[in-house]
Amino acid sequence: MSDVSTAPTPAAQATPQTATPAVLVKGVTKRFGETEVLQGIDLAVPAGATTCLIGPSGSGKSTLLRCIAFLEEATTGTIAIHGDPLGFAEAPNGQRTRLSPQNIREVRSRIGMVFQQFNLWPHMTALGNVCEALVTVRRMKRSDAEARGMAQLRRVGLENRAKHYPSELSGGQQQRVAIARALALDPEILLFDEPTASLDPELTGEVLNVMRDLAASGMTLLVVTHEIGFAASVGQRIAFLDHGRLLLNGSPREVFGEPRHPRLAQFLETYLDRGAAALL
Amino acid sequence: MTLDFALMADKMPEILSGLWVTIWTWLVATILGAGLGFLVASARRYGPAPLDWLLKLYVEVLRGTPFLVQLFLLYFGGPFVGLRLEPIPAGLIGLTIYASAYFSEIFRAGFEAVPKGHVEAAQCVGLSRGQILRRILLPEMTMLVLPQCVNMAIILIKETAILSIITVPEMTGVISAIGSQQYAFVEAMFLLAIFYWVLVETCGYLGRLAEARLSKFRFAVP
Amino acid sequence: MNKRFLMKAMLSLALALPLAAPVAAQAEDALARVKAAGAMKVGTETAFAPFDFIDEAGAHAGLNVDLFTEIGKEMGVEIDWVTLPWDGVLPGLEAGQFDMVAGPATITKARVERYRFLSPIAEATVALLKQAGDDSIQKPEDIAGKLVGAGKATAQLAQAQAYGETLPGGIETREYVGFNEAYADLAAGRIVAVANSLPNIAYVAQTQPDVFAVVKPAFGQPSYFGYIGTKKPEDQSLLDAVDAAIIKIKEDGRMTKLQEKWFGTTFETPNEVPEPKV
Amino acid sequence: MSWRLFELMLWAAGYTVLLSGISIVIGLGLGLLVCAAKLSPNKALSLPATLFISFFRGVPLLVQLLLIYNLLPAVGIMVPSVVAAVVGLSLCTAAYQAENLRGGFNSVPRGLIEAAEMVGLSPFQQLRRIRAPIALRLTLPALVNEAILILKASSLISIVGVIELTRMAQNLAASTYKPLLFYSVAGGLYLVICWTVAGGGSILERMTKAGRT
Repeated sequence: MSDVSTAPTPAAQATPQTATPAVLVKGVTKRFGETEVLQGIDLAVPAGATTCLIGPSGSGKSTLLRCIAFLEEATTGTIAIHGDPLGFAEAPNGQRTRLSPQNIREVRSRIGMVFQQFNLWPHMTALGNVCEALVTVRRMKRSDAEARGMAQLRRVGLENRAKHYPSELSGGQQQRVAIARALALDPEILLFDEPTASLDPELTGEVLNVMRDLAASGMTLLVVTHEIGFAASVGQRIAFLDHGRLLLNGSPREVFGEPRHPRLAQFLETYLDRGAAALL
Repeated sequence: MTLDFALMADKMPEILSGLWVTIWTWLVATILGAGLGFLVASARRYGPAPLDWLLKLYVEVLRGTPFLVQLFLLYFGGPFVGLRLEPIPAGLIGLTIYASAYFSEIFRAGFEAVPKGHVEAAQCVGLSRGQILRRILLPEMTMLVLPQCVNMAIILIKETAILSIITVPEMTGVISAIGSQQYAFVEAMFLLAIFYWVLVETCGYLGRLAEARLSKFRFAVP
Repeated sequence: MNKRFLMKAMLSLALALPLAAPVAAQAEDALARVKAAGAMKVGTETAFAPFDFIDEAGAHAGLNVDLFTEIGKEMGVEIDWVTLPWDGVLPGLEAGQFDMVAGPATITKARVERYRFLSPIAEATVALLKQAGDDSIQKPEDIAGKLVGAGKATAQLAQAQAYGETLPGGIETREYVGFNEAYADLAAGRIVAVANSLPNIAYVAQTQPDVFAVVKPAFGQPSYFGYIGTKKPEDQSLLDAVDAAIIKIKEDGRMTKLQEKWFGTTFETPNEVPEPKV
Repeated sequence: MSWRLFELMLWAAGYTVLLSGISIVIGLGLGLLVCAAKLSPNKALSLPATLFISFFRGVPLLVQLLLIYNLLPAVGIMVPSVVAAVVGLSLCTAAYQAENLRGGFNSVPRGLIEAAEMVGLSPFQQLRRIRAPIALRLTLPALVNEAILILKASSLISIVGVIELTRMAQNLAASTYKPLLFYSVAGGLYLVICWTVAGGGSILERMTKAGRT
């Protein structure tokens, strides 16, 4: 768990990427009215590895992911992407200042996000979804964007569905298009928010396979998931959240191995899918 | 009783000109009303809170009073505050403002109906606010609200009949005047009923056609 | 609960239809029917001062109200007023919605062919009303090429249009649901004149001398105002009775008093309906 | 404006509310019938219902009213002004309410009906105990909306000789030469009426929602 204590390295210093965490979460709390969903999270997500965020429903893991993507604003604390602050900059005296929308968009464009509900835009084809940001944000020529989009669709095995609208695709296919959409912008980090939770069991496999390939290719992935089997086999780091606190953070062996933290044991009992037990 | 439509046949040029006035005033008011309604809905969504309250009052007042009264106020009350409009501009402005209130509510619901996740997905790939409005919200909303918009357009076809009361020479005014001249009152009403019925059903048919064409864009429910 | 209500609604509809039907179905003598009911239904519009209008207290007033009160006394019946826009009055009469029409209506050739007129009650010769102080209109011909308003489906409108055709450049006309709207538009300056019968515009100009003025002389053919009934055989007995009452009122001087009250002047009207010139 | 004239306006507003109210209630009953006919598998019932809905939604109320007032007597049905107004408003709103109700019936979840079937409710019992109550509750917002639309549409019934709020304002505007004042007052009274109905509607909705799962 040494990563957690690693001091943030200023981005200006040309340290090797592996030394600077891909995502650094510092003292993040999140309050919705009276309820404190996140109660001071410190987490470093290493670059080039897959980190899985697990925990019971309501533990705050999705909120944490959304704070990292700056879809939610943390009540206190800061987020840095490869050392660059996202949303708020912190002065040495702890004072937070809001960064410009321009800056937020810039830093955020280095993150890709895959949602539980896919969130494909229904009025655009699969290819249209993938190319949208390339054309409107990156100002690429449409033909170049489409070539790149097709490549991404090929990567998720859907080049023959490019002209289909989301309503004409299965859930698994939609989620793979959503992954291609995120990949098209060449993100440094890919965030997954329970990517298979809305899928029928027979469709989760195709999505998990794509994610496995991505993990194997050395991308930085941060995955919120209920698929403990996937987390245990693909995740290189496991972070366990409970009641808004980060209880455990380490390699699968450290986290799942004996002796287990009592809260984790309880969680696994409730949530563990039977097949995964063998993997641990 | 017998109906004699031959009396009406002689007046075809006048009747057609009335029909034309009905159609173009309707089209202009519908398009301008939808545009203004969209502006109102956008301002209420993105503008400051006081503007939202003000526009809410605008919408509720227009939706809570009959079009006829609004038109009377504009046309007959207007000159008392220095606003002297000719019948056709008054009719167009009145109908546009009236329509904008209803359209703004349709669009407001449309904004709400676009899943938040679709906007978040756009934020995540770096689209700006304007781009999100233009590229994501507007097109998605259009297909969500199309049926209600067609409905409103149909209501507006019928509301144009009221413009005859401020002497706009549209179909109701022209045909009922001819009916009075020729003492063919019932024939005139029949003719009007048929004309409006055909207009409304045509509009409804075109709307359904458009909906069918857009249906493949409908939401894929995960 | 809904079902019970539905049953009631259906039952009452089912009952109402056959009950309503015979009223018009049998051609009952109109006078007998009115006497039996003790009331005569008279259709009119309330935007035709000084014959029919809503006074400043919100009550239906005018020469018609007074005159029909007298007629009612003569006949021993009450008067039930049905008021609607003028372009709905004649259709209503033809549909049998009322026993006769007050109005009054200008006696014209076309109307005489279709309706029965009763003894004339006033002059109806058409003249122009202009904005007070509008120097551009000194005589009727000055409306050439200009926009003139009148009530929809009125004889005054027809006469204005016919007169316009005799002027160089013609005139434009605008048709209003009622003369009140035309007066309002004249005051607002959207039109330059309103064509209406002399008694009407004289009254309007007299009540609002700051706003309106009458253009003299009258441009229209001399014509008269009369009340209207249908030519249906079953209606004639009633119309005869009303006609007799009107003539009696004229002869015993009550009419002169009413004219004095509402027009500020009196005019001779023939007892018989004269041959219309328009 | 004197108190006497304001009283007249209030009286006319009351008349507007009365006639609209009666029309809404009759229209709801008639709408239920038309809706039932439209949903019937029997073409002899559903086709006339479709035509009814299409006609009364496709023709301006102004024209409908004049047809009723001037045409029905010609075929031997006497309709006094008030009756013509109420019949016109009722038929018009019945067409709209039938469509609203149809929407309500169609959005009763299939599963609820299947569940009723499984516990042995007869088709009529299903209608009475399950489908109708749920459909009516689903239709309530549309019904409130429709009530407001009819209140406003009633501004047209003066065309058949009924003096309601708008006509009263028109009369008084002409006799006092103060159109701005009287049309504003009429508008204000319509607002009070419509907002009251809308407020009452949302209270009613909240009350019925409490019984919802």
